[in-house]
Amino acid sequence: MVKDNIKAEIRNLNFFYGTNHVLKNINLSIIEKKVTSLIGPSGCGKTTFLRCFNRMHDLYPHNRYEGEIILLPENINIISNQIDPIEVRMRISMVFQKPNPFPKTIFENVAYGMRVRGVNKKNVLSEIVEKSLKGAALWDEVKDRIDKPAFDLSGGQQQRLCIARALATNPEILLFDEPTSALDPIATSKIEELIVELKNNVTIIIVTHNMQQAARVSEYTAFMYLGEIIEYGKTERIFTTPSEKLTEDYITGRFG
Amino acid sequence: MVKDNIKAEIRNLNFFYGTNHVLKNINLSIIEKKVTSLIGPSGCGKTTFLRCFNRMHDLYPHNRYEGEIILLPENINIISNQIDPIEVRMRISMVFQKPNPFPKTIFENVAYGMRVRGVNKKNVLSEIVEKSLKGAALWDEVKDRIDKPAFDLSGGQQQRLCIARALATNPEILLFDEPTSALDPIATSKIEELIVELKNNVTIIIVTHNMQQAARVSEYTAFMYLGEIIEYGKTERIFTTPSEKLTEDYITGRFG
Amino acid sequence: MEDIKKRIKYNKSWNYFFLIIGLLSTFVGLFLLAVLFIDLIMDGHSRLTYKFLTSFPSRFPEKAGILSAWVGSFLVLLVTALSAIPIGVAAGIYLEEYAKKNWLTDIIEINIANLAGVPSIVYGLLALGLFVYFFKFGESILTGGLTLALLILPMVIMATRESIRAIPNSIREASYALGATKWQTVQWHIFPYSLGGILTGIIIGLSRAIGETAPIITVGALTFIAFLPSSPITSAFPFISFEWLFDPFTVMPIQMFNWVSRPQKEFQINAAAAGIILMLMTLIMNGIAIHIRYKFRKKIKW
Amino acid sequence: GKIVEIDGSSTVYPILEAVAEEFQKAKKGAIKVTVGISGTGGGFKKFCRGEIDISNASRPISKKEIDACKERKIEYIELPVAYDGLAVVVNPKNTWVTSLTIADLKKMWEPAAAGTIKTWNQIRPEWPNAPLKLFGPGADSGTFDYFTEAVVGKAKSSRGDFTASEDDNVLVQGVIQDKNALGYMGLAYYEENKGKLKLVPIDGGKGPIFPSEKTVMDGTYSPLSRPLFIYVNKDSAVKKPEVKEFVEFFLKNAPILTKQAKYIPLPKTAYQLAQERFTKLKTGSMFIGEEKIGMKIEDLLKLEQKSK
Amino acid sequence: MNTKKIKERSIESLLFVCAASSIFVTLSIVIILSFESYGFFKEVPLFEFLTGTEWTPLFENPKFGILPLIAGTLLTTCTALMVALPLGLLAAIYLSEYAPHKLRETIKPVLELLAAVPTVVYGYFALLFLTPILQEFIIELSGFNALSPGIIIGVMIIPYVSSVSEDAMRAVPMHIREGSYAMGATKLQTSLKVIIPAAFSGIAAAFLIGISRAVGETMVVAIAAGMMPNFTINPFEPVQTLTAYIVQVSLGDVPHGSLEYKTIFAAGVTLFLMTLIFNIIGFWLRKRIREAY
Ligand SMILES: Nc1ncnc2c1ncn2[C@@H]1O[C@H](COP(=O)(O)OP(=O)(O)OP(=O)(O)O)[C@@H](O)[C@H]1O
Ligand SMILES: Nc1ncnc2c1ncn2[C@@H]1O[C@H](COP(=O)(O)OP(=O)(O)OP(=O)(O)O)[C@@H](O)[C@H]1O
Ligand SMILES: [Mg+2]
Ligand SMILES: [Mg+2]
Repeated sequence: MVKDNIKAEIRNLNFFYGTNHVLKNINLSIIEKKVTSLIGPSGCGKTTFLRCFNRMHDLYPHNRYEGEIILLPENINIISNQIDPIEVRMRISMVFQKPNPFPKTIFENVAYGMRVRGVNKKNVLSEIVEKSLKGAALWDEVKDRIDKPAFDLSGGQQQRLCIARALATNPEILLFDEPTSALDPIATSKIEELIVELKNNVTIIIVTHNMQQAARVSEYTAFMYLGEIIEYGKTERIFTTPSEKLTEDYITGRFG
Repeated sequence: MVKDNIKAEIRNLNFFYGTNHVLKNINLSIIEKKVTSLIGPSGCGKTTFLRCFNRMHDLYPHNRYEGEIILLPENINIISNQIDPIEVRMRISMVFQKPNPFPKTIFENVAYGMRVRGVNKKNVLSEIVEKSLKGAALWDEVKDRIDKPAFDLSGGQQQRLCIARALATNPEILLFDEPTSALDPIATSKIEELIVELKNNVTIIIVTHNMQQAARVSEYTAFMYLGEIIEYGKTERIFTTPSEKLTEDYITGRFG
Repeated sequence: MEDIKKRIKYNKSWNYFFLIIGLLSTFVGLFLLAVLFIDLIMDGHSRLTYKFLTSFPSRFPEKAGILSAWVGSFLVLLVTALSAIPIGVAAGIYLEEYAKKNWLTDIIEINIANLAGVPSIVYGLLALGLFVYFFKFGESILTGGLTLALLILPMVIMATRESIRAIPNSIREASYALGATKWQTVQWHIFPYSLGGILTGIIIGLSRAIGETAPIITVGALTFIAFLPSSPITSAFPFISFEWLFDPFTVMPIQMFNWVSRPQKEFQINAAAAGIILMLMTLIMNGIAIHIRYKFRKKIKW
Repeated sequence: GKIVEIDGSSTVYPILEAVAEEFQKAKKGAIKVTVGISGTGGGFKKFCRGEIDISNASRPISKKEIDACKERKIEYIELPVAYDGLAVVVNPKNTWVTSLTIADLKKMWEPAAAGTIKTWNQIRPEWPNAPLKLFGPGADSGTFDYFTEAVVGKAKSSRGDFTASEDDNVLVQGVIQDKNALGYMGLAYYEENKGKLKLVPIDGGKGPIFPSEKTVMDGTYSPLSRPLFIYVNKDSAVKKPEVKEFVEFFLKNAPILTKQAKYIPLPKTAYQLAQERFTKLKTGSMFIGEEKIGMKIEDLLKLEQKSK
Repeated sequence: MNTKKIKERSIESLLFVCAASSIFVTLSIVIILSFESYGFFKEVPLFEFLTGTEWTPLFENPKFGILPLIAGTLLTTCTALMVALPLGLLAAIYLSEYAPHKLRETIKPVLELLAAVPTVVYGYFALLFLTPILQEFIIELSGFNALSPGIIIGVMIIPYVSSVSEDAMRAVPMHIREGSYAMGATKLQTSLKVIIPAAFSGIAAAFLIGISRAVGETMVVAIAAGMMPNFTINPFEPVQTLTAYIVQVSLGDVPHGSLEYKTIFAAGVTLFLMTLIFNIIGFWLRKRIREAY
């Protein structure tokens, strides 16, 4: 067994929506090339936490970070003001809860990240698009209609398209915010399989409200409640022998 | 033990959003003064089914009912064209997923149903408002600020206010659509207690995505999938020995 | 990594370049507006006195004032408001809350969208044919007011619809779920909650109407008027008179237009002064509209 | 309330406005006067429909208008009230034009000139080959009618491709802004913009003559000077005392008020004759539906009196 | 129960009548315009009206070719659009994507003031302020011309273009924008590559509203464009638009029933039909964006 490298180290992270203090003093390590899942009741701050990683909060005014998210091995604090959020986003990609393809063709959706990076050569793009779609297990379904609008795909396909889009730029960390909550069981299991495969190459953090899903796909699990990390550890242990009463109440469905 | 009376009998109910056939041939009995819960994965038609009971679908064009929902003991089909939806709604109240108080005072929110019925006497209203707020376990928290805007209440209080509003008109059936999904654990358990108490006086149907909640509050459970009722029975039995594979997969978190 | 950094720099320099272009484009218009206003003030400030507001027009520029013009504008707007608002708001409510989707409501909807884009001068032609010649209202305050009412009717309808649309469906559903009828829901919820937006739309419509010239010219109101319309309150029973509706009138922009076409230079100064007051009126009305929008937005947060 | 309704020529408007203002002041607001600006033609059309009491006109009533009035049985009293001269102006930068003959003007303005006469040197070869830009009042104005009649020989007969405006100030502006412009307008508009326009003397056969109070009054500035009129509805004059009062007030104060309005008053005797005409309720036109270009009003009135 | 129903019914009917009154307005427009212009076309053949290149209806030998007025209208409209479309669109992008919330909320109403300035004021501004300035640069520019009022109309309609385009861009759901930013795109890339294509029909609708306004604008051209029915495509020359012609004749208050009176209705019909087309296309486009999200 390989030694677990740390990919990102969160230190004393606090986050504020204006005066609303939503993340409270979070300390956590994200292990490289593993899946870490975040669980917790609605409104506990999972999405907020996840969006810190690619500085999504910078898009809206009045949001404030405090503390550090150290990206290894470079040892840079990705939420510091000195760091350009665009650079962070180029290295850390995100897949959202609702599939959000652009109103463009399938090809252009996947190629978008490369175009943003100034790559415009058709043959380079074609290659990357094919590779990414294969990586997202979508290639076979769309290879004949790569120039059709992405909106014509089903919900599950759209979500896989968004994954392909994220993969195309070779991110170091991939963030998933409840990626299957809008999908049917078959699409869900496809995406779960995909996540399990992807972790060979990339570090993954996934937010989910489905505890079974967390159990199925992740090696590590963090349980959040009211903006704090209540418990963190190997997924197996969290689900079998939680050390906190709150965690237990939550995973046995006493609330949430 | 008293004999279980049937309060409503659903026969061959089909429902269409335009051409989208969402409810398929539903047959079900709702037992009087018991809690019946509807569970099932997202998009299976739970909300749609619930909203048939008080003809909420009449508010939007192109919606079509087929079949019957017979209200007993009068034996009237509440989804028939002959029946005035307003009459139905006066007898069957609803509490929504997101608390939706009116931007008025707490008092006016609760009094609204009576005002609609033409009751405007201040003392009559006061009495009913107090009774309903007590019934919704909210009286103590708001009695000093009954004339303040309802928007100033917390989410959980707002949801109980909506329950009080529904109670004020003495409905025969009370519909709940994921009433706690936007609330924190404490508010959730308050509302669950309330539901357990309420069933002494009123028939309750509740939609929930939290299976533990269904287990805690309801006597009967129906599992829906893709617009059909897959299994229906005593809650205990559904959760311990489901007879259908799909039900089992769902309640063990294999999907959804 | 270095490549990427270079790329980001390149992308960002374009981004900043565009930021400046966008900023400039936004401010070009505002700059022109400022120039225009300053130009007017430079020309007209010397005539901005109390007397200017309380004098009738005169052939002596220094004695001339805008009394009959602003009273005329006020009365015309009154007629406009009284006729356009009830009909417009009612129509907006009908279309949002009542109308079933069918060909008739479709037609009404397209029709209103079209009316909003019909040039104001065409309304002038309509008024000329309809009010002046068909109903024989003459070139009266009534005709002027109704003409402008036609003009702002679509604006009122659109504002009403838009602000009704902003009310979340959950509020409607809550009301209906308690057994309320449509009218009860409209009366107790839809109308009060959308009032802010409706008022805003109405005031903006009226502020447009006050500056309208073309349709008023078409109905033939270019006149020397050095008196006020008859009083709406009389000393004899029934104390209220509607005679003023049929009185001839002039309005601010027409008075301004009239002065501008005089040979004497001093009248141009009067015209500029009238222009300033006209612009102040529209500014104030727009300010009120913004204020109302702000207040209502603060009061009701969905 | 009592209202005297007046409409018509924008040229005569300043006089009527002055009279209305003073009259209302004298009556302390007991009588209201409205003065519209519909143009001479427009004024007559309303007048002959009986919509107004007085129509003011910068030319005599035309044959068509007489018929229209007859049809509706509207009788009118024609009263001359002042003189006006038409000023022909060019841009001050125009160095070549020193005077114009009526023939020159005709060449520029006749309908046949449309699209063909485009440069100054087409009028006189010694003038530069510069585009000729024409400005004139709109086709519904009395000034237009009078000018076309005096220059081309037939009212409303004009080329169409010139810049027209009902607003004489806009014309002034047009000529000021364009080196190659030529325009015509009421003398008052020239007087107010003296520095910015160049007045052109007109040669009506007796050598170039500048318009001025003197040349207009004594008839030497011909044919571009004209009398201005009001037409009073006889019924109104008889049945509405306020109309009668207004007209009498007008004629009594006309010498001062017309001057204040920058027009040229008629000789004293002419006003007396007009007053007589009004008192006697003498209807019909002295011009029998056509203009007598260049004839002095005084003579006309006298002539008429004699013939009776 | 029954009286309640009757009350509901009668209120609904009353409201319906109010809504239908808009149809009545349109019908009156159509009836009056077509009635009066029917009289016109009885005397003037439609062919001559549509193909004639001379418009001198008030002269001794009247000519009734509408083309010069249409040319004038198109000329001022095109000039206006060349100002309003780029500026309006750029301003919309700036406001929707770049401007901080506070700034946007302040600028938008101020920008709308551009459309609230009385058009008479604009007219004289074009004639007395802008034209002399332009003449400094363009020697061949006439004192009256299509250019200067065109520019002013362009400025005047900026808020129509910018506000509807901005609405359309902001209607693009935030999650689509986030998708782009999450890929490391800048604001400019997001605006150009994602937002504008997504809001395309709304932007087109905004343009159509702008066109319709520019075609219908009256006082500015009546004052500054020269009232000269000139069949030309040169914006430096004086022109007359359909609207300006109507005003010109109205200022002279032509008598009810005469052929001159009917000409303004013939011009009015032409104007109405032109804007009708733009309005209806714009309506469908706006409807499409509303349905898209
Ligand atoms: N833009 C915002 N401004 C202010 N407060 C916010 C904002 N977005 C979220 N919040 C608040 O922050 C808290 C955390 O929200 P967040 O969306 O991170 O929760 P979550 O755990 O993802 O919930 P869910 O499971 O429902 O998605 C909530 O209380 C929410 O109300
Ligand atoms: N207004 C509508 N028009 C057309 N289809 C609709 C409409 N509302 C819902 N649907 C579809 O009907 C199906 C059932 O929807 P419904 O909201 O009843 O599901 P649900 O079981 O309540 O789901 P959830 O747990 O997410 O609330 C879904 O496939 C949905 O897409
Ligand atoms: Mg979330
Ligand atoms: Mg639901």
